[in-house]
Amino acid sequence: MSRMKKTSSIEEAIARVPDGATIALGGLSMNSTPMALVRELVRQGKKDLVVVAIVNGLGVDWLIAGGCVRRVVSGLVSFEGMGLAPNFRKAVEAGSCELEEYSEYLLIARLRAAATHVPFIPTKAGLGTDVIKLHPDTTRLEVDQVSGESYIACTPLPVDVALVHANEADSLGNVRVNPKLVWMDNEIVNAAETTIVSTERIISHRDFLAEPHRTTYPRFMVDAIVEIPWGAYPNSCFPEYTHDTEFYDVYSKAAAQPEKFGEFWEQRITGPVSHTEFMGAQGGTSTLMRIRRTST
Amino acid sequence: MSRMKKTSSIEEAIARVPDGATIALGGLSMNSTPMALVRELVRQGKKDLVVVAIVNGLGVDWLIAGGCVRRVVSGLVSFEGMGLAPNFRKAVEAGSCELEEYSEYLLIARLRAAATHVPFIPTKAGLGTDVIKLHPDTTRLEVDQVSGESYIACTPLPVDVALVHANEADSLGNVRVNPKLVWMDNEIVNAAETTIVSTERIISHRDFLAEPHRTTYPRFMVDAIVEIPWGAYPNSCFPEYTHDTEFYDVYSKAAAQPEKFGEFWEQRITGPVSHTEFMGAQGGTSTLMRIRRTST
Amino acid sequence: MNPGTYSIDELMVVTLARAFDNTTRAFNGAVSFIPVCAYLLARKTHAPELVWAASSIAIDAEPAQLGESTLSDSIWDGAAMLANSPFDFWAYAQGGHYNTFAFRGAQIDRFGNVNNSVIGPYDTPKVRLPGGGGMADLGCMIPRIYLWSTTHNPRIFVEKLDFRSGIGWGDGGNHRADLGLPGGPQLCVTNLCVMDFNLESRSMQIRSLHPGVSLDQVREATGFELVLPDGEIAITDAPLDEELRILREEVDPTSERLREFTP
Amino acid sequence: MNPGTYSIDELMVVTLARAFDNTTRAFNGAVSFIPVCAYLLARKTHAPELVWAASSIAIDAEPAQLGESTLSDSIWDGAAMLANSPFDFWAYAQGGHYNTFAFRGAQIDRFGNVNNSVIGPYDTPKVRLPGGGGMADLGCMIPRIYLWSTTHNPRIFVEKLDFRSGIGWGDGGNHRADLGLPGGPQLCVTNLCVMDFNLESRSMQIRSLHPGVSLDQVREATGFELVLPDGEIAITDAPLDEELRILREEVDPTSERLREFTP
Repeated sequence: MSRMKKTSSIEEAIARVPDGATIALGGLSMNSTPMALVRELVRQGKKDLVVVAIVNGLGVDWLIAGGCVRRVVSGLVSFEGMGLAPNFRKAVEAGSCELEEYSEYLLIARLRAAATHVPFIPTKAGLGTDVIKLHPDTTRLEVDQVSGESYIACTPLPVDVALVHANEADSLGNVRVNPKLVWMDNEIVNAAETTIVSTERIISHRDFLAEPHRTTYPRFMVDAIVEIPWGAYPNSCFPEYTHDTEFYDVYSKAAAQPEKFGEFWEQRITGPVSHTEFMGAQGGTSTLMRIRRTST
Repeated sequence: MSRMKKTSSIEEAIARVPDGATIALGGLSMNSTPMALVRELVRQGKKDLVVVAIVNGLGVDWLIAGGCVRRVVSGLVSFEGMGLAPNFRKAVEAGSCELEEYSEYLLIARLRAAATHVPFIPTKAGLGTDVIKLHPDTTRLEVDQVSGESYIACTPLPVDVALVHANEADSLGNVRVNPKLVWMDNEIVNAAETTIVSTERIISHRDFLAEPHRTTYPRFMVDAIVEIPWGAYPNSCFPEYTHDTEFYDVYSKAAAQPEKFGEFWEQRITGPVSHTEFMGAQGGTSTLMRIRRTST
Repeated sequence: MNPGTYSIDELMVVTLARAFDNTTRAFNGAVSFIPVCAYLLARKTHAPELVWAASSIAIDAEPAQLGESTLSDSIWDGAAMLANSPFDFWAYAQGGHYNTFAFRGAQIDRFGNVNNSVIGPYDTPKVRLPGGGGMADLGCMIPRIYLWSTTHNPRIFVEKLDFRSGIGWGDGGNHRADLGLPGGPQLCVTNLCVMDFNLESRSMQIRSLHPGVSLDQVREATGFELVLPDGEIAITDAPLDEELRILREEVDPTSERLREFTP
Repeated sequence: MNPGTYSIDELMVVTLARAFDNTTRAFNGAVSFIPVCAYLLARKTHAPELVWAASSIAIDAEPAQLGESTLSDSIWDGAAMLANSPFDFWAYAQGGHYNTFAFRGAQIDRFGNVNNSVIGPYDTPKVRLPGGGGMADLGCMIPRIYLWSTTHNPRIFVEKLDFRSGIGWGDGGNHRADLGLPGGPQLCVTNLCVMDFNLESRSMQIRSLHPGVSLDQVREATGFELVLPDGEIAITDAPLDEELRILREEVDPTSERLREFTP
């Protein structure tokens, strides 16, 4: 008897995400975000999503530009030194998108409370800031009766669907992140009901058996595997390729001209059907040459 | 300018452990326990140690046989299918050694509370058992006011000295556990004031630079590196050698004859000075041939 | 041994294996040869999707044979993942991603609670046992708990535990659910019979007697009163030849499982 | 540029670098070129034991040059360890094993608290900024906090923050210690001057003016009243030729640090 295959087309995998779902995006800032999965959410016209994105930029910005988002739950959304995330900024300022703001560790603690089935996780993070005043229900200021120490009780933040990007997977759903899980993806995978993984490549199960210590997620934590080379583009996938500064430049410039952004958005983001067509619209081979990493 | 070397003789490293200290032993059961460091504690005649050993056997048994222990803080002490740990059993039954009994996860939670500077960590582990009744101060039954859920608040368990065994280290104190940290050693290292690492071999710093994702502890978490090949013997060090069943057999038989145990103890454990002499007393090459692992 | 004839260890393994299915996601602790054999047998027969993490570490391990410890690297060969204990294992266990755990104890009570800490008074014990290890934790976290004992006698199946190292159905009835804990003990397989738990009282109840074992024999071997099922008491189904062949040739060719039986 | 002459970015980096020593164990967040250059410079000059985790991930990294992001893999080369973020980084940060962090903000108040969330009312912001990221966390966990700003003006150094994204000395005085938090802000280095914090009030206090900058100029550029030190106000020490050479040739040969200065 053989085991179930978890490989899936991107369309089928993303069809599992219902409107109104709480999704969580893996990666951090310009690193390892599942951008191809994000683009497919936009293409399928998802609505009213609650997007948990601990530290993010372009992923949140695309989902907002695509009209998919009801609320962003995040610690930071920006393009780092390349500026603010334009559609995020506009939508929050206009009140058309809710923002539930936390700090990085408060979000980690809330996800871990959900993942480990405890009523809350205590931390000193956030003490004395205005961040904890925003959400007194989910980040409660409490005092330990015995030690007299103050702490923030972070309540569970359950996730419906985690979307993460990886380097390698087998068809059973075992996943490998190279060199190891450097960001907070494990936190969202552990907190999620369903996990969809995009992967640079599908490799044989034998490769996993040869180096079992390199496996990041076991098959039972993963529900769908979608093979998408350069699936994090325009962001990076260490150690294979880096983020594309040029994309950020033209994107930010286009967003600064609202009358022209629609055309850019259609041509570069929503128009291309397959991921191959999408990469072609980004400049194809010359872009791939530009972003590849040579050192590890 | 060059960086401080952390390499040390076993005598100097263990001389850092004061009588009465709270020490924690790495490894689990018959896997990866720092047995050479334990033997040196015995040889230096340490007294009144509080020994944190989450799941252990021979390490605790040697320290008790050596008269080093005031109290054991543990979830389990045994030789698995090969029987009870004889000196541990005798000492606790006779009341000559205190036992502070928890479960595995309650200890992990207490160590993590110490490591992360929070007044407690909540868990559902232990609910409804007698284990939590033993120590109502350190594993407090509480009820979350908002959700109404019961949990155990695990208070910090700070450690003076963590003793762990590893496969590889450089002279700066960077440490690699192969294939990765499979037991709970990180929990005790993070909770400890001082960490002493015995290692199968010292390798060059360049080897760490070549595969930085394989590093387990960075240099600033480690205070002393002691090179001791077969330093976990008679326990295992994956993937290099397995535990020595024959040793457990003769040890248990010797312990069953109190009038003869002293001679065995002196000949096999405390008598040999260097680790090389010690390995010689265990049968030398033929023992090394017996315990080596061939598959990974 | 020929097909058609089988020994008690084989009957126990096969009975337990049949309780598992494709949704079972299990791991094991120390001295757990019977459940380890059962997980492997189920995976090789009717439940190919079953997850087993050898020693809680080596996920989907395929050992060619077992060793003398179920907590050691001797059973890790062929794994698809070597997991990190605090980061991976305890997250999967607390989150319900692992859903199946089997334990035994020096004492077991009618509600499937177990003692592995002391015989006699806690502070002046007659025998100081190893301790519960992860029992107190996993008993609380894992919804599908299986118990086994290779020596069904009144010293093990007791009216009252000397110490509750791990929780089963607690004080019975709704106690476990009231504590906010998921599931509870499902089955207890011994060398004499198979027991499950009454759905209301959560007290141990005979499900089937092993061939050749009488009800009186089981009652005498049990320190508390057993609940009887409605109707006639069944006889435990015998292993199939194919199950025996796979167990003997593929799962445990060196019969390490006999380590759980005092010679 | 010749030795002997230097630019403001170089003065800021060198000044910050001199504040670090062999006990400094630091990491960095986004858009942190000035402190990243300072950690590397200190490590290459007087503090070889200094620990720097590039992007909080790549411990002891030795990048040949910096890239356009201080959060990306472009600065990870030569590391002795690539750490896992939740398991390693947050444990080291919470446990005081990392002891040094530098941040800046869209607004900074006299107690070294920072705002990176909104300009204007929180619910109807004039500008929605990125958010504090790890500021609210690390401000609470890390004992030695350093602040920097490449644009010292009254819009940044404000009387009152629109939102406190990260804590410095809180409301001043003993507030931070009363909250159970370790240490606090040590220094604030800007393009005009160096400030530390009065030991009693914890309010920002001039330590030294950069060469050619007057006290009035700094006062006009600051939206709150600065504490003055006893005695004469010092002039910030100029960089040594050797510091400038190492910064220019080894630490940041492509001058990525200028990204923090609006052209």
